[in-house]
Amino acid sequence: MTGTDILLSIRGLTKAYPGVVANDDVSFDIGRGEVHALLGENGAGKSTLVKMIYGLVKPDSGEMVLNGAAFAPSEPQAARAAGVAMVFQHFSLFDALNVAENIALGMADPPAMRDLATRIRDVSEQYGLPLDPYRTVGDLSAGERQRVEIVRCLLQDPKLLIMDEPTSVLTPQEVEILFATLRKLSAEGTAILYISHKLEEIRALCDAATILRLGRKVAECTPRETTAREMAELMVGSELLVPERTGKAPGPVRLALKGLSVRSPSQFGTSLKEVSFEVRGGEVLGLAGVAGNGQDELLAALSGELTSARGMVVLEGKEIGQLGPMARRRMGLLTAPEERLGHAAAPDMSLTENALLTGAEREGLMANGFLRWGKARAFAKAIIERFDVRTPGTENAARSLSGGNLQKFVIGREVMQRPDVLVVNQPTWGVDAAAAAVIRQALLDLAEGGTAVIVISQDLDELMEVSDRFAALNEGRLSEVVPAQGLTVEQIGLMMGGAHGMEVAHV
Amino acid sequence: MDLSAINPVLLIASLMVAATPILLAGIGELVVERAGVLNLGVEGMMITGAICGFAIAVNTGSPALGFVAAAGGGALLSLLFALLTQYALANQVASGLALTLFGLGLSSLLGQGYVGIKPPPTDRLDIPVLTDLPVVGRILFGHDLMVYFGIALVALVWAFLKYTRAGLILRAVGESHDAAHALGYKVKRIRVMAIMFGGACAGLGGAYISLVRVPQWTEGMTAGAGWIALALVVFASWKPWRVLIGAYLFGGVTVLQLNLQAAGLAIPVEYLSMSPYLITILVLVIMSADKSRAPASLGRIFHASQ
Amino acid sequence: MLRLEKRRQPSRIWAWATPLAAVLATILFGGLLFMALGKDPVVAIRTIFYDPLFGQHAFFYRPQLLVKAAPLILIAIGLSLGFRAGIWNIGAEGQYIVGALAGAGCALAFYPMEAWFIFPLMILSGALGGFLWAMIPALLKVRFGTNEILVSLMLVYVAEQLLASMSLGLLKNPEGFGFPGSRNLQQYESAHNAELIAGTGMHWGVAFAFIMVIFAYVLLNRHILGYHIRLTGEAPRAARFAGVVPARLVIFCLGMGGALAGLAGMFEVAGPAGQVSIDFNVGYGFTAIIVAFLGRLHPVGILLAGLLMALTYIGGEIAQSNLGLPAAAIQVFQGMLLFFLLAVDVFTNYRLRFGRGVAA
Amino acid sequence: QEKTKVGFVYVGPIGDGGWTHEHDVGRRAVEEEFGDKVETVYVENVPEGPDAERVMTQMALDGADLIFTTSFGYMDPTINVAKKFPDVKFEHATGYKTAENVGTYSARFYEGRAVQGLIAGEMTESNIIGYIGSYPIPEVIRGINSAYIHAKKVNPDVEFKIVWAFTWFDPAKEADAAKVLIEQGADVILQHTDSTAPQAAAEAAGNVYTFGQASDMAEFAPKPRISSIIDNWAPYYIEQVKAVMDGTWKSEQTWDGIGPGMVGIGEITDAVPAEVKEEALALKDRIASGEYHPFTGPLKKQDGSDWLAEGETADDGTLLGMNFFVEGIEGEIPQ
Ligand SMILES: Nc1ncnc2c1ncn2[C@@H]1O[C@H](COP(=O)(O)OP(=O)(O)OP(=O)(O)O)[C@@H](O)[C@H]1O
Ligand SMILES: Nc1ncnc2c1ncn2[C@@H]1O[C@H](COP(=O)(O)OP(=O)(O)OP(=O)(O)O)[C@@H](O)[C@H]1O
Ligand SMILES: [Mg+2]
Ligand SMILES: [Mg+2]
Repeated sequence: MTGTDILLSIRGLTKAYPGVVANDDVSFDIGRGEVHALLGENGAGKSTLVKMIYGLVKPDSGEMVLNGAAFAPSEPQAARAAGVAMVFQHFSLFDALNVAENIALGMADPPAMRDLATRIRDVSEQYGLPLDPYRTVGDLSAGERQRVEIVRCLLQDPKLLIMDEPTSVLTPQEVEILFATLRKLSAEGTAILYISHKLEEIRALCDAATILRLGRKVAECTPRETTAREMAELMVGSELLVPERTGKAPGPVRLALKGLSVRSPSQFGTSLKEVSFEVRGGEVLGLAGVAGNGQDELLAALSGELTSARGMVVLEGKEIGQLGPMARRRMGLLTAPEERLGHAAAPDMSLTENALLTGAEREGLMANGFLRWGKARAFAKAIIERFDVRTPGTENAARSLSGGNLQKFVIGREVMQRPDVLVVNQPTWGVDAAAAAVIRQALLDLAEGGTAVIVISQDLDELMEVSDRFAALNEGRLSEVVPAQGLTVEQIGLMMGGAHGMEVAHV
Repeated sequence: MDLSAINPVLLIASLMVAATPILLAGIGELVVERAGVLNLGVEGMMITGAICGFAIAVNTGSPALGFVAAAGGGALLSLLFALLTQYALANQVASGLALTLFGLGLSSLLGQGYVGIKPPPTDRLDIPVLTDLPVVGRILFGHDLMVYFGIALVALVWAFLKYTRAGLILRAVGESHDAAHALGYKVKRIRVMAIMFGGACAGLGGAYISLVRVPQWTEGMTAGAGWIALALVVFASWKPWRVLIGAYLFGGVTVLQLNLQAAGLAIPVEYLSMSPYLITILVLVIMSADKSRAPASLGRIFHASQ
Repeated sequence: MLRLEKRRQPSRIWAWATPLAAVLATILFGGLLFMALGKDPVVAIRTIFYDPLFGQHAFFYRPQLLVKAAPLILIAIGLSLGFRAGIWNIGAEGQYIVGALAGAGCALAFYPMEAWFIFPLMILSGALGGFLWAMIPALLKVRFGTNEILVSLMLVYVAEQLLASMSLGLLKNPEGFGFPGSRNLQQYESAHNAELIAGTGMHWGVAFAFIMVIFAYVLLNRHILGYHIRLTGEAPRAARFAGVVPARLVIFCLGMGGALAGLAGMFEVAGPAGQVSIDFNVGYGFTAIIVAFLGRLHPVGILLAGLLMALTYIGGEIAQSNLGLPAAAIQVFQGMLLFFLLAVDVFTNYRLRFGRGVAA
Repeated sequence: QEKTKVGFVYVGPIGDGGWTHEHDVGRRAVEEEFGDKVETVYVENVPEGPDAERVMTQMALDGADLIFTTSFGYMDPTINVAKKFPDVKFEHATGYKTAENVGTYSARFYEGRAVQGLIAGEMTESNIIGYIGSYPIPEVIRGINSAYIHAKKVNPDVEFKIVWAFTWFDPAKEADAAKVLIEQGADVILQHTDSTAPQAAAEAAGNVYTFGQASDMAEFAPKPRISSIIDNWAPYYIEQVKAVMDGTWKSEQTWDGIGPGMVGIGEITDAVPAEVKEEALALKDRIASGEYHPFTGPLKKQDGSDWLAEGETADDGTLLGMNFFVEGIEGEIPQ
């Protein structure tokens, strides 16, 4: 591309955090109207890089040129004024505020509320992303929340739109609609910097890609001309392992849900409606669904954090709906929630203490209520060794571990307690390929040993890889449970509830 | 017993006065809490405001200047809390309690030369025709300016939170400081300003006690009003107009129980004296059925990792 | 530019150094305050910190330190369990009053009978009184989600009215010439919480305070319940996942806080104070909150903080009478101590960095 | 010769503008009187109970010769400490327990209340007199009875409305109480709480009269404050210190009134008609001279039973423990 085609030029950006260099001398160019992918493993430095472009983080060194002029935004307002808009990976919506207010907060100089509401309606329909400006954001589905973020950006007529992992929470149909919107924008001349772990999507959408590893730029490629596997290997720097499994006849029914209905305890949660399934020993049941369709509630109802009527949950023939987590654990039903810090583990407590969190009873880490610290430490140590958790020792705080390592610890803690039934939610969320393979292998091994495993995940590839049978959650209801073999993405998409009211969208 | 001795018009007029200190402090604390900060130091800021206002009013002869000084004193003291909680990331509950302890001590140190002095009188509003209206004239138009200022402040805070961009930002900070930070808002700066506004309001409330309601300076004269102001905010489910209702309700019960005593009602005095607190508890229980939540970030410590 | 950076692990060194640093800073700024009030700062600080421990009359003050610190420690230990779990009982003052009323009431019901079982019964009823008073906010919180900070606080005012009414009515000394206040339990042998060894200040309340320090230490560090308390405070969702029932924990923590505050009240009324009177309560319930934080919610820390607080009270009184320092100055001094402790605590979890600023 | 060291233990802050403040005025009078020959020390805000005992012990240890303990609740602590320091003299205010080295002192405020009652009865137009009580203890009840008897004497139609504040100290509450009484028709307010809040409320209301309590509260003269009862401890303190210096101190139970000057009647202002003023001063003089006792029969109790026969005067024992209203007062004493 020629000089005048370049919108943003990044030159030698470096940003160090204590102990890590998040970005090390990164340089690349983004052209006008180009859809540019930024790829890399977890922690490779993608988010850090875009935060620097958006003015949230100041680079230690390096420079940027936007439209031929030096560009060094000191704060997001400055970046927005220069035509940069961003959709965040986490945290940027306010649940208790309505759509219009959320959008106004992301604009430098918003018009009066009534005008803004009109514009929101106009723009959102123009791009096929209908939104009611007066609805409270907390009540919206994940896909709708995503729309709020995008409309917020569109209203500012951005020259560069940054999207940090926008599709991790969408159904395949929603992804299609999003892509149509982005192509339209790109055709109008807006450049898009697009971060995602879903390589097939990248291949379908992007014109160019920059690949980061450990903060350094390691390669550039044209996604349409590169295979997903090649891109993955560029990211990881080595070959990928694929988990193995041996087929085995399923055993007896271990866990059955019979018309499980529970109210969500949180104001913006999704209640479960008449969920029923059976799962047998030795089998892996995969449950798909877009975030916010009742996954958290289902896990809570299984772990015992949410109790239900007695007969709604049946473990090995015993009715346990009314029992709490400790009793269920004692009976062999173990769970691992999605959120690692704060739910599956206490961030400021040591790994030993976190080993106690669920292991106290089954592992005999206490006697008459008195804790046996020695045994607890030994248990934590065993998890660390068996699952190759990278940490200096058992006395380190959970929050000092990287996401992937903590996830290995959390899954390992449950796996090592030899459960009869194990339920995991998003077992490899935010985890890099190598660690993910370890975790998946552990789940398959467990099933091999006769445990019934339920994997709740939004990652369809993962579910296809591990499941024997498959179902999807949609607004708190479960679809039919079908064999996983031979399902197509379209079929799965329909099971996940189609396009979530997207039928009104016409692009 | 002679209940006919209780004149409802006068009752309402005097409850408006009794409610004004907690109303002022309460509406200030509401803004603080809407920004996501829990400041339990209201009592300390009120009493500091009471002495600052009193001292300046006495020295300058101007109650108006006294009120300004009270607001300044309260805000200055709250700045200590702001530094502790926003920059030293200290626990807000403990810092608030420390502020109360410190404020009580500081005010009695400052007030040593002001015992037994009469402050300059604060003028009452006297609108020729309105104040002379039958019945409502006394209730509505016979008070000093601060009573109306309190009501106006409630209206202002309500309008500010509902209609202005700054109010929106303040609410956003209280809902999710991480998201607000990601959008580029200066969470700490906004919170410090909210805390200082709360301090100023508490100071005004304190000065209303020392300059109008009592009026004199004595150590510890706020006698728990700050805690009531805190209760008001929860009572009001963080909604401005409900603070007004709550303040009038509490003021009303306080005044009514004295009225009933004076009228010779045959309920033991100690139960009457307890009644404002028991009724507050009762109302808190009733209000907890209202699930409109506290600001989601209330009391949480914000530290931007950069 | 200065900025804070979160440590990966809380610093063990700073955890111990911060209280010391806070005390030193308080001494420094307190000295400046005393100087501003026209007193010799060195003498003032020595009077407050040194004289009660090592001065001419230390033989008298040292036992007094125990007497003054015991209720503070006892209440603070109870409160700290709740604070650790994020349950904010700030109405210990009311629970203290009700415990004292229950304990004294129990004793006076038996008066003038002398029997060995009266004192144990008083201990039980004192604990029960405080426990039941604390159950009001606990049950309201569990049942209706009512804010326990406010309910427990409002109940302090109610308890004060109850105290006044009891001293003027039901518990009034019939031989007291109509003056308010109960009989003096110091003169009722079976009910008297006397010194266990004369001249040491050790009474049952002090003994209980020490026992509770050990109890709390074992509970928090060796028992699953204590682990659940800590877990709830650090990560409430993780606690529910672990199997903690929040309602039960609320009841345990508030109940424990109430019972210990009630016990403190009972030991006080039967011992050092001797009688129920209108102004029986002297703010131990509130000061204990400060002691709990000063001791960083750790049982041993609370023990030390309680003694330190008692020292500032006793030393403060000596400074008042010998140097003419106003009581308010001592209060400001105590406030400073807490401020500094809270302020320097940040270094346990964060590291101060000098260097280029980042967009905040 | 060494200085005589005198200690004062105060229950409130010296800045309370009332009870403790007046004792501190007495302390300063002692310093003024004896100059270099005395050293006075005080500790304020000392809670009743063990803290008081510790403070007294500390003063004794530090060489005090005489200690004034200025609150009823200090009674048992004073006796306890006195036992340990037989050479130190103690003076306990308002109590009834004495010892070899413990004397008591108290003021017959009810004498002043009689004068107040008379003026109040004459001044009221609505015939409703408001009374703000603190706690229902003998001292306060005595005051109410005395005031009522003398108001009734000059104005048979008079009625008392009593509000119990249940606090010694809460200016805002006192202000509210005064306002309520005024709203319910009272045009004279008597108070047994120490702040000037009721005075200010009366001033704001207009045609309402009040009396200074504990201190003169002259800043509200000539109206609404038309007179006052003043705690005047200075002469007594000076006298006792002198006795200790001279070695003539003896344990005594002093209960002094207007005569010896422990109870002062503040200036009766010109808002009071001359003949009423004259009448009041005459009553004061008769009480001061001992010619007249405010509780002189015939008097009945509230329930109608006989108390004092014609010409009979109340004995000090009954007065000290008074727990009943006299006939004519409405309402019950909270129990
Ligand atoms: N505020 C911070 N303080 C310290 N380290 C940080 C901070 N933010 C990021 N890092 C570190 O910088 C590195 C890059 O992080 P970044 O968030 O940019 O990764 P990423 O590529 O976006 O990963 P992911 O795919 O998980 O989103 C990581 O090692 C991370 O731990
Ligand atoms: N607050 C912190 N202070 C210092 N170092 C940290 C902090 N948080 C994380 N780290 C370190 O930064 C590194 C990267 O952390 P991060 O959580 O981003 O891991 P990651 O690179 O995404 O790894 P994974 O792929 O296992 O998720 C880890 O080595 C971790 O120990
Ligand atoms: Mg990561
Ligand atoms: Mg990222």
